[in-house]
Amino acid sequence: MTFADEREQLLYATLRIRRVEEHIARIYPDDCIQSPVHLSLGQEAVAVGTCAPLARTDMVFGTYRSHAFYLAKGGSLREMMAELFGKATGCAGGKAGSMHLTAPEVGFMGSSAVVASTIPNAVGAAFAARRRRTNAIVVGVFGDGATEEGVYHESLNFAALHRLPVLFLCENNEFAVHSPRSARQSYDITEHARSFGIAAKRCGAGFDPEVVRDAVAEAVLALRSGAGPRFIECATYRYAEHVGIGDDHQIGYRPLATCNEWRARDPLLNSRACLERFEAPIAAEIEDAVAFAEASPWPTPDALLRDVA
Amino acid sequence: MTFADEREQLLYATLRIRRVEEHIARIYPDDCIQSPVHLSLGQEAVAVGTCAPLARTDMVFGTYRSHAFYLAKGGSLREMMAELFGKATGCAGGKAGSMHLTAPEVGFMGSSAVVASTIPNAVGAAFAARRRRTNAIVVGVFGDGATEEGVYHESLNFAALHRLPVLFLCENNEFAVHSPRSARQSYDITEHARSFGIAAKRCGAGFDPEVVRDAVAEAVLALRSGAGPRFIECATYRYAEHVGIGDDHQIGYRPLATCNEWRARDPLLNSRACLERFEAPIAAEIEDAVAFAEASPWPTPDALLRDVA
Amino acid sequence: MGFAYRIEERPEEIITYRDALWRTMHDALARDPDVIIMGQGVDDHKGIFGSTTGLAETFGRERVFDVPLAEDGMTGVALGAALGGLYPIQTHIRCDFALLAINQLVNMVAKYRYMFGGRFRVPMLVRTVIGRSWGQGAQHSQSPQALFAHVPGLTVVLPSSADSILETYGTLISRRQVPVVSLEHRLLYDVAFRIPVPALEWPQAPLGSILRRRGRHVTVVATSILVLEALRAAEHLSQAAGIEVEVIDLHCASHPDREMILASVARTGRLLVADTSWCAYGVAAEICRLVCEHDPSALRAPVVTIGMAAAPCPTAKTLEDLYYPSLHRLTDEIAVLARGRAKHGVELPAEASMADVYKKFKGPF
Amino acid sequence: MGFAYRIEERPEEIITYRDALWRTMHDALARDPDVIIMGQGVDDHKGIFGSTTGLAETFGRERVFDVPLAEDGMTGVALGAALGGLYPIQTHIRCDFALLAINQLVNMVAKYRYMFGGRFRVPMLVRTVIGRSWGQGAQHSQSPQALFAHVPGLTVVLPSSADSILETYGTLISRRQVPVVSLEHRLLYDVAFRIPVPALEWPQAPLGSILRRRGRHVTVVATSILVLEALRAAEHLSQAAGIEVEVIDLHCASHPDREMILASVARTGRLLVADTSWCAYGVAAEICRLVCEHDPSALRAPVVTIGMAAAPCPTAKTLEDLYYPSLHRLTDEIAVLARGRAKHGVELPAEASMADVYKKFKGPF
Ligand SMILES: Cc1ncc(C[n+]2csc(CCOP(=O)(O)OP(=O)(O)O)c2C)c(N)n1
Ligand SMILES: Cc1ncc(C[n+]2csc(CCOP(=O)(O)OP(=O)(O)O)c2C)c(N)n1
Ligand SMILES: [Mg+2]
Ligand SMILES: [Mg+2]
Repeated sequence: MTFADEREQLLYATLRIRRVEEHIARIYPDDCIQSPVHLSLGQEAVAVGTCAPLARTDMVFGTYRSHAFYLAKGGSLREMMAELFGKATGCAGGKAGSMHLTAPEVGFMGSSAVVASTIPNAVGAAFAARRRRTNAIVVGVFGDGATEEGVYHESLNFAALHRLPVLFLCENNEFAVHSPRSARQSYDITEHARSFGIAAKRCGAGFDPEVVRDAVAEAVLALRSGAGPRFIECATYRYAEHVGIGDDHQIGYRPLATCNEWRARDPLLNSRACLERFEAPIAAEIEDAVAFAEASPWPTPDALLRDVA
Repeated sequence: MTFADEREQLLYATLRIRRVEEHIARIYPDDCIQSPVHLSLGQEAVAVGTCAPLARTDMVFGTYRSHAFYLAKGGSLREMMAELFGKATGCAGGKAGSMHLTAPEVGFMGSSAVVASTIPNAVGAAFAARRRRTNAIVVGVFGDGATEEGVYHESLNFAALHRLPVLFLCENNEFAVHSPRSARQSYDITEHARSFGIAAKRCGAGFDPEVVRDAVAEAVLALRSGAGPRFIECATYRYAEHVGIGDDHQIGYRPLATCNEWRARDPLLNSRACLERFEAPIAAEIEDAVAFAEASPWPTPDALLRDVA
Repeated sequence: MGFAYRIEERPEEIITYRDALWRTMHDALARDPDVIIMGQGVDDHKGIFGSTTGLAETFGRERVFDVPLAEDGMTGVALGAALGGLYPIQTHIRCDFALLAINQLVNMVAKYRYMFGGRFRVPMLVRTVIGRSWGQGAQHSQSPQALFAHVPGLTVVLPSSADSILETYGTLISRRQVPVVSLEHRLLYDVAFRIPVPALEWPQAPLGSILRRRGRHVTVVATSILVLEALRAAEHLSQAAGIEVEVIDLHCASHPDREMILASVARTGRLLVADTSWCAYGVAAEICRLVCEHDPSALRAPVVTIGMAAAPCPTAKTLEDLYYPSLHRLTDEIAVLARGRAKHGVELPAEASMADVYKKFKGPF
Repeated sequence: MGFAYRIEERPEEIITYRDALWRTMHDALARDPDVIIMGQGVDDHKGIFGSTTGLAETFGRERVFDVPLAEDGMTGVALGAALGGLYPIQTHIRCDFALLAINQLVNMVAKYRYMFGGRFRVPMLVRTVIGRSWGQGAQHSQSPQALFAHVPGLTVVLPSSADSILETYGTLISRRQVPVVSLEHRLLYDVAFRIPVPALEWPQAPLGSILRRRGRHVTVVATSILVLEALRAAEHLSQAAGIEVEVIDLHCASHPDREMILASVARTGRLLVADTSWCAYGVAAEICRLVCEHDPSALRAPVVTIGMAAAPCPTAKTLEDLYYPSLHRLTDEIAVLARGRAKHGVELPAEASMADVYKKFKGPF
């Protein structure tokens, strides 16, 4: 694929994730994907913008909502689709499903269904990278809700204390399942992070991969120079329901108006025409991945007790 | 006992605790107290100043280092001594030892040997007090080290979110066992607490019960008016080793000079003459408590499986 | 033993596990102003799979409220609230999340009464949900009753029916004595039960075990949803082969009815334990201990234990189906045990019934 | 079975448990630059009861470092560090504090390899200390091996001697394969052992169980410090009454040597399990499961189980002495089991030996 400029390239990557997830939503009712899915629809630009300035050897730790980060970091679409289908060719041999995607070959180190639980892992990987002088940096990705967990506090403190090369990347979509932040948090996320002595900034344009990329690129530079951990709070919006493929604006826990504001700023919706030429290749790639997943074998019974300890 | 003024009364209470712990240290080598002791020597004024403005129905939750708070809140000295001796007449029937003192009849609700673990309990008790309209307020006491635990973060957030009548009282003696704060914390304790939207202040004079009392009294007023949680960081100094009765300045993890600075400001050492008249009654009270403990019976075997569930 | 324990007479009706939960929650709030319900999402439209829906509106958001993602802290808050005179009901939509609260549960809640010489009680109910099936994976599938039941001071129940919910929760909440950890099975929520169940033998307290079916050939001690599986297997084996299975619903992992289990094993000589968790250090092990300490000579054959495979839970359906005990496997194992040989000649049930529920369940989670 | 497993030949010497720990820690750091030791106070003058003293000075504070009070977070950091190529050794001066890290240990560490289809390994060693005696109370006395061993993916060891430390830690650290949780007994630290122990039967791997003594009358499966107690009881019973006790050091709670235990029980027909924790859902239960699933008819008498009383630990010495198993009680129970009657007529040992250590121990904690 050739691109007119970097922005186009970023938008392509964002569109690709959007189309992959839309396709997942389309085929989900067929039960070929037999695991809960937490879609990133609306949040793709955060993943693309974050991963853009990273080297392949840099590491990312994610959450159950990691389709976007897995793909943005360079994880194989075929292996992801096969994983969702529960096939032996999946990125985790069918043991992970949608919630535990992994692609260590490109630095996507794992994702967890227990909120906040990979945050200290990212810090530990940063500790190892520094100690082993690999020059790698690590990104810990988490939602606004994760900041309420005690382990988040413990992780920020340790990272700041040891000036570790870790970027804390908060995808703030203002909700944890159906709970607004006001029902859960007494603090401002960025201000709170600063109280640990961590250089923190807010990025309001989580819909724009370029803006996110710029913010992250600046942080990555600082991280590589050994300046200690960084923090970025990215405002974003989840179009779909928390888990599953539906829309849930009719329920009333969040107003459709807000959604429409975000849609109005979404470059994938605004730049439709410029992105048109990417649709066909993306569709072909998705078709290929689905075909690969469909044709792949199921894990065999011997896998059940393999790799336990 | 009659007092010339409030200050004298506070100093008397502080001296009483000092002498009790000195006595404990004196008899400890005899093995009559068969449990580890974490002395508050040097920190007594924090407990006295904190408890002075509290009503009997107000509640305090403490730590394994709670001789001072137990006594300051009005716990029976006899029952404390008996508890340390492992006797059936102890405040917990001999099951608690020094680390789990309790005196619910005067609002001393419990103390835990797991660092930070009573902090959310204090918050919960404050929730109950508000819900049941008892007008009671609750104090959660903890050391500087406790602020590193995740549950501390969770507790601050919940208390602030619900504007609960709880005072977070941090006894900052700059050490957790032998570790200085600089090896453990990237944040300033008071600033960090403020990031939760909690009104927080520092009290540098943890050696002076009157200064502490004034700081706490102001907070208690605010708490009773329903203004939400308060935070006080009290600077203090532990004269003895972390656990046990010895001095450990010779080891070198903390300089004797600092200790001497604190001693120089310690009113119990400076106002010796004015406090002289209290020595005899205090000594008599201690003697009585020890005699009570000695004369008390051991718990009987049937206590072993009593009160489990 | 042998007499039916009832806190109140109830008319016969058909009610789902979910509705039984909802009714229990509702009635607790209605009866006692000190009851509160706290948990992530308890006040949203999904209301913990329908078990708390609308209660915040009815009883107020001061009593039924959402909490931050802070399992350990919120358990500590619940403990403190209990000390302050409230009866907190805390929810975790997955048992797995209760593991974040092990410090408060094990080091504090379980010990608060004893450690302070009996000067406090901390009555509270921690409701957790076992999240089996539909690709839930390694972290949304655990059933940690053994972790709690190992620790003196915690009462651990696994209600297997609407009846169990109504009786046990009702009594525990109204008596306000002990801290309870309950494991509710997600796949039971949709199951309807006829109540009162014509129970053969009810425990005299909300704790203890429940004799669900009498039989002279094999004793099955089962937990949670496996009680239903065991009853189906028993029905099938009775009709297909005249094998009579005695089914004991363990119900309370921390306080099993030792006498009931031992008496049954003494009669049948054959024991199978079917538990929702891993066998090692689990219910399977604990029941073996009870038998071994009492009279192992009562066993006329080795004990068979059935639980999750000794691994984390994989998501692929092909593996997941092997991972969890199935009706098929349960029936087969009981037949082997009864007949004393692998080639027992008993026709197995079509892979229908509960297994079907598992296969078809896709949420909501 | 039957051949001695050794990673290296070592000259005979007498060494304390503490010194064995220190030497293992030292050698691990010296051999492999990727080994780190992290824990509260590992770099202070007390150095985890002397097991890490001076190592920060020798190997640098980047490799041996103090950590904040943040058990769950630090375990997560260790996991991440392992993924990043280090071999972290994490310490908890009390097992009880590891309960704050159960989420990372159970939901993450135990599952990281399996959950991601074998794409990662997380070799690490979590050292925890069982803090028995001298009024440690309810929260400094637990021995949670069962909580860890219930969960597939964790390897759980309880080294009972200097030899076990040298062999097991040495091998586990140099092989860097699996995450291990170890429970070290505080009261063993001061005990000196002659090594290599003339072991009768060593496991072929650092896991498995160790046959410590042969005997034909009673099989004792013991853990941690109770192995020493069992050996003393065995010695006494042999001399005083000709009762020959076979002592199996369980050693690895997650991977007991099933064959060794079953073969022994098949020979003796009598089994006593002595564990440092509670019996319910504990080692006692698990060993009963192994026997029950294999051949309960091998048991010629009910199994006897000995552990902590079913309560939190009280501090009063009078109660504490009843709370923990004593040499006295152990000897008595074995004699009852061997003779088949309570009035066994065997003289019990003077309440000396290990019990004395317990009584006299007053720290440092
Ligand atoms: C420890 C834990 N508690 C609760 C849950 C249930 N849960 C799953 S996702 C979620 C919301 C998390 O919100 P946030 O961190 O903002 O991420 P988002 O889903 O918005 O991307 C919750 C509460 C969980 N998985 N883990
Ligand atoms: C959760 C937990 N981790 C570690 C310990 C071991 N420990 C006991 S006291 C202590 C120091 C706590 O320091 P701080 O909170 O400042 O209180 P201080 O002793 O200075 O009064 C530590 C680490 C513990 N008891 N609980
Ligand atoms: Mg969110
Ligand atoms: Mg301190």
